[in-house]
Amino acid sequence: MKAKITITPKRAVLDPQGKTVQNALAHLGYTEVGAVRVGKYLELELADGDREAARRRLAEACHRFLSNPVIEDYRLELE
Amino acid sequence: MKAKITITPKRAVLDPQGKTVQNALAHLGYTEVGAVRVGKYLELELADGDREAARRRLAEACHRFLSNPVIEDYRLELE
Amino acid sequence: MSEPAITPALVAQHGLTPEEYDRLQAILGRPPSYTELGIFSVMWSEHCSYKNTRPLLRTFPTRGRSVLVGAGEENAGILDIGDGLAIAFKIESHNHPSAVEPFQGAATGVGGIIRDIFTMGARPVCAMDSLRFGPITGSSADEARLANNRRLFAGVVSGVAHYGNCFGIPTLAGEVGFDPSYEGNPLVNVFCLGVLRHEQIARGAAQGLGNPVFYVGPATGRDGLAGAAFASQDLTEASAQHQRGAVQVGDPFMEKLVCEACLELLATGAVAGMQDMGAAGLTCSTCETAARAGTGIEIELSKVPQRAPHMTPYEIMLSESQERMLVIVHQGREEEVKRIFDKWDLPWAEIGVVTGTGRMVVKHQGRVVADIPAKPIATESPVYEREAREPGYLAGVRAFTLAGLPDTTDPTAALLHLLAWPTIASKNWVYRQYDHMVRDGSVVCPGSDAAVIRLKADALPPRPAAGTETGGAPPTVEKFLALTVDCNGTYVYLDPYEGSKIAVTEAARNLACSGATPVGVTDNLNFGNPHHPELFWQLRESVRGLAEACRAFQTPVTGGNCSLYNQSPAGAIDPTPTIAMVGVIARPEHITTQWFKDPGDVILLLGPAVDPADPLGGLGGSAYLQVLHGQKTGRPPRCELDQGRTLHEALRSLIYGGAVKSAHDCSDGGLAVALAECCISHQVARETPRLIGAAIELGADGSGTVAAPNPPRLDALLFGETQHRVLITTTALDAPKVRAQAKILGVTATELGVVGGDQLRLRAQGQEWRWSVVELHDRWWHALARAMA
Amino acid sequence: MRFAILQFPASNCDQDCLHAVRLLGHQADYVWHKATSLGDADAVVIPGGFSYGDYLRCGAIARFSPVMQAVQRFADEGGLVLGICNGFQILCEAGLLPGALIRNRSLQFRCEQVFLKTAAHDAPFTEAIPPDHVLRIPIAHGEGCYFADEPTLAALETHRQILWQYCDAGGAVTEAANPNGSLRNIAGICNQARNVAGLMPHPDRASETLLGSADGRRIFESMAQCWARRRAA
Ligand SMILES: Nc1ncnc2c1ncn2[C@@H]1O[C@H](COP(=O)(O)OP(=O)(O)O)[C@@H](O)[C@H]1O
Ligand SMILES: [Mg+2]
Repeated sequence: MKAKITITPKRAVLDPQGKTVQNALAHLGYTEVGAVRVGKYLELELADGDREAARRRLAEACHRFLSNPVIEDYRLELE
Repeated sequence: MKAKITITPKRAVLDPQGKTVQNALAHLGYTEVGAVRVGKYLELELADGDREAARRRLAEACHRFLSNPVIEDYRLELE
Repeated sequence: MSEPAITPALVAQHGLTPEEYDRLQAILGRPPSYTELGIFSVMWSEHCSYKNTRPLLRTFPTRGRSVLVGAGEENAGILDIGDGLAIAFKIESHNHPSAVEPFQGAATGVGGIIRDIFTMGARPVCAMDSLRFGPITGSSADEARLANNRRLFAGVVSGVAHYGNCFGIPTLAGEVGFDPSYEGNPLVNVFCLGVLRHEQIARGAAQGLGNPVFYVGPATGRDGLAGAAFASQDLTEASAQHQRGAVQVGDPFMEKLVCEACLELLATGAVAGMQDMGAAGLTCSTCETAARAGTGIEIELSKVPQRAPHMTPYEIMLSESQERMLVIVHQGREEEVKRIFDKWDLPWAEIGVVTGTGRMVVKHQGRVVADIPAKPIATESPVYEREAREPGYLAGVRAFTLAGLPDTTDPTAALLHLLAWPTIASKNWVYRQYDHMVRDGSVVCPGSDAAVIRLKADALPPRPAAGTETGGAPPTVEKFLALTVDCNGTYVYLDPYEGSKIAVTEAARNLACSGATPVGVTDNLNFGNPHHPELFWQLRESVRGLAEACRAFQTPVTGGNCSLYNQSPAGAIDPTPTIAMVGVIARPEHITTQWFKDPGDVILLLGPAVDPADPLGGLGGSAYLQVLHGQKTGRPPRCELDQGRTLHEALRSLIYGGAVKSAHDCSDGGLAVALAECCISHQVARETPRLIGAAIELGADGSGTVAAPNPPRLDALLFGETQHRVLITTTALDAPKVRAQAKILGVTATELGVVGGDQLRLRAQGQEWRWSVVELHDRWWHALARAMA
Repeated sequence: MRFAILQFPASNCDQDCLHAVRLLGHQADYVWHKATSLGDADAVVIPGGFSYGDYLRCGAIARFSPVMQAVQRFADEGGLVLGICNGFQILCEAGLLPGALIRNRSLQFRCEQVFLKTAAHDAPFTEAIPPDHVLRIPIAHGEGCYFADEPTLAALETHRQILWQYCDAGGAVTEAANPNGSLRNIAGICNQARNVAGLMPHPDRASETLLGSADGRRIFESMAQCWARRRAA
């Protein structure tokens, strides 16, 4: 089993990296690109087993450790 | 339109961040988690229009600028 | 596992000539296996064997009263600094990896040199970096190229920052230059210095039959396969492409753990020998440790931690995965080793044993894959006397005169221009990204002629007896060291011999300005392909100049690095023998900085205003000629070593006398740039420079007229780069005394003016120019940030 | 007074903190991150550095170390805890201080001297700082931009928890003086109980005039003064 987690800065949090990427893209001629947000992506290998249990445990890990709820949101996918 | 890009370190390349996160997860009791890879995640707002053209342009941007092809792979999704 | 057959083509691919291959067979007494071929190819690459440079390097002065470990003996040289303390320092290049992947290339360069230092048993306490790139500003027609140069520059700087900052070492000084010759082949030279007690010197020798051999650090992957060989070829698209598959990624966190664990381990006395796995990884470290001790070594590759599945013996032996160490432990003390590695949560494995056979035996799952006599491969590598021929371009350089060059009519604009030229502009955009203050030793931070670091008791490695946590030792004497790294590649290009003397002299002068006496040098020879007779001539002449100058300043060369093959398809780089020099400052009161201190202080020029014997008046190869006239030519300024020595000794005497409030040498951009820097380089805090003006009168001083150039040229006076000049300030009261003293010490001291006001005012030849110090500062301070925006 | 200086594997200002505190004549001992007790410490300093490489997020891994559980208990009992730079990040991650420290606005690491205005003099970390005295202390961080949501910021202000703000040489809190984009120029804060504080600048690197400034001493002196008063009471 594999888990894919994307972690993005909350809307209210300034994202200078996103802004910089957007500007740089515009500079390179990609003016069609609007707002950019830059976050993190994690891929975790998991032993096969009970999907629901795995999801619960990982959600907890995301909340406690992998993301910081003060500044970030996360999305968890199992595949 | 929105583009989602995930950028991950190439398999052959050392990923100290992933290794450290894996160790930390094990310490916290999430021993079911095997290898971890840590990458970047980008979300781009795009004006609506020709999807195929947009994809081509973005793939080019990923290759030229958003990812570092020397050490990273990218995956691009349009939604 | 089927291994490729050894064919002439495969041998050639490994960079070995047919003669070298014959020699290899003679040593083995049979044809090599594939793994053995790989081992020979890296051990006999220029990077590891110095086969093209060894005869030249022998001409360097390497001995001296304070040399405890000399050049070439170990991973780094060691110098005594008194009171039972010693320093280990070395410089290393990571040019080609940085061309391929600037961030990781530079980062792993820092990691590599730090390992060289703690391998010696020293605690790394500071770093420096010397960088060269293609131009980052210029005509917009070249935008694509400029952008690529900027990308490399930004990537390298953040790579150095990433690694050094996380490891916790202050990057305290450096230099950055920009020139078209470095386009496509940037230079990334990194220096590290460590401190230890005399009795703590560790050796990279596999001593003691039966002693176990430990591997510590992260698992081995396919990173940097044959990086040493890569560094020993011209940089072509094909070689870069090949290397891309195997970029090394640095892990400074891991390095910190490895460093602390190794120092702690050394303190227990359980270690018989230690060696980092740098270039050529496991190959080089096993072979060299055995060769040094005159022993043999046997390792089993299946015990080596591996990151990737199905790695071949060839790959494991040649991998350059970072942050790994080889530790040879006294038999019976394995438990202590394991306890310390476990304390630091470090991966480790026992992979082999020291033998008495004199052979390096490599097994893979019990099968012998390499069996080579260790000493011959490490020490009997081929040595070449390459053909040298004076380059054709030098005729034109020597023929250059000022005849066709109109004198400056607008010094005001010229100075502003020079101050904003990236090579001269403030490098704060660079060093503010480096943690240059960590560990409470940075007394003079980047921004003055030389950096000054204080060493206190906690800078030392843990003591044998204490053995436990760091910091236990009672405070011993404090020590002050000054550091600088210098090289003007343009001068070396225009005259390799003279230019190389200048590099050493400038370093010594920078140290003298800070109040220090130089004690030693480490050099990084960045040159082009030695098979090219004209490029080899550059190298030979340069080494001649370096050796002579190091003798003159009594600074033994304690080690260094050769980086040849620095050329892109467009041609070779300007020859760049980077000189890192370390000095000792006897007392904290002697520490001197370059900026003007107080209004009313008198400004004195030590040394000649213009070299009367130089027909170009110091304009040959100058920044002025390049920036204002677009010409990179002419003989560089002359460098009389005696004159330099007299100046530096006089300056130190004056500093010891307590009268010198600031001292700044004249280098790139000449007198005008040096004066401006004295006015604007004192940074107090964010957005808060401490600016102070000055009123200068050139040539109308009652006591000692500034010698006018012949013919009298204003550009030579203001922007010429005549050597052996230092600007100092004293109180008005001290000025006459200092002038008299300077005279006794054999140096002319000319009163140029006084400090004060909010303008730099300069009078010469009946004219006056004024600059607001705010504007000077703005141009100089923000130039790099603007170029990089 | 006895300071415990925490040591994580990649702490790199542990020595600096020990040195600064000892210069003031106090005792200081290292406490290893795997330790479960702080011994008989009177105050805790969490030094700067990269704790566990600062992978994922600065301080994210360190907060789960055994020693941080001990720090949590120590703080709950009213003990003085100061987090410097990475120490501040760890305290925020651990929830001992509100908010978070994110990437500098410039996206670059910044090492330079800054000026600090002390916004509240009535905390154990600021009481020895003379009123109107602008502190000059270096920063060295890549992720020092203080962020908290509006209600949290409002609460910080209501309870006078903002201890230091980036300012110019004259003490004015300006945009130009803000080195990292921190909201309200926040350089350091304390908790509501006022016994736990964190700041991004390094007082440990500003404890000797030889190194350019001794202003950082005032912060350690404040802690000592408060501790002595508490003990007398
Ligand atoms: N890459 C760098 N890293 C750290 N410090 C640097 C770097 N480049 C320049 N500096 C610092 O900026 C100052 C000016 O550098 P430079 O112009 O090379 O001085 P000089 O001409 O006296 O040798 C020095 O203090 C130097 O150490
Ligand atoms: Mg200088």
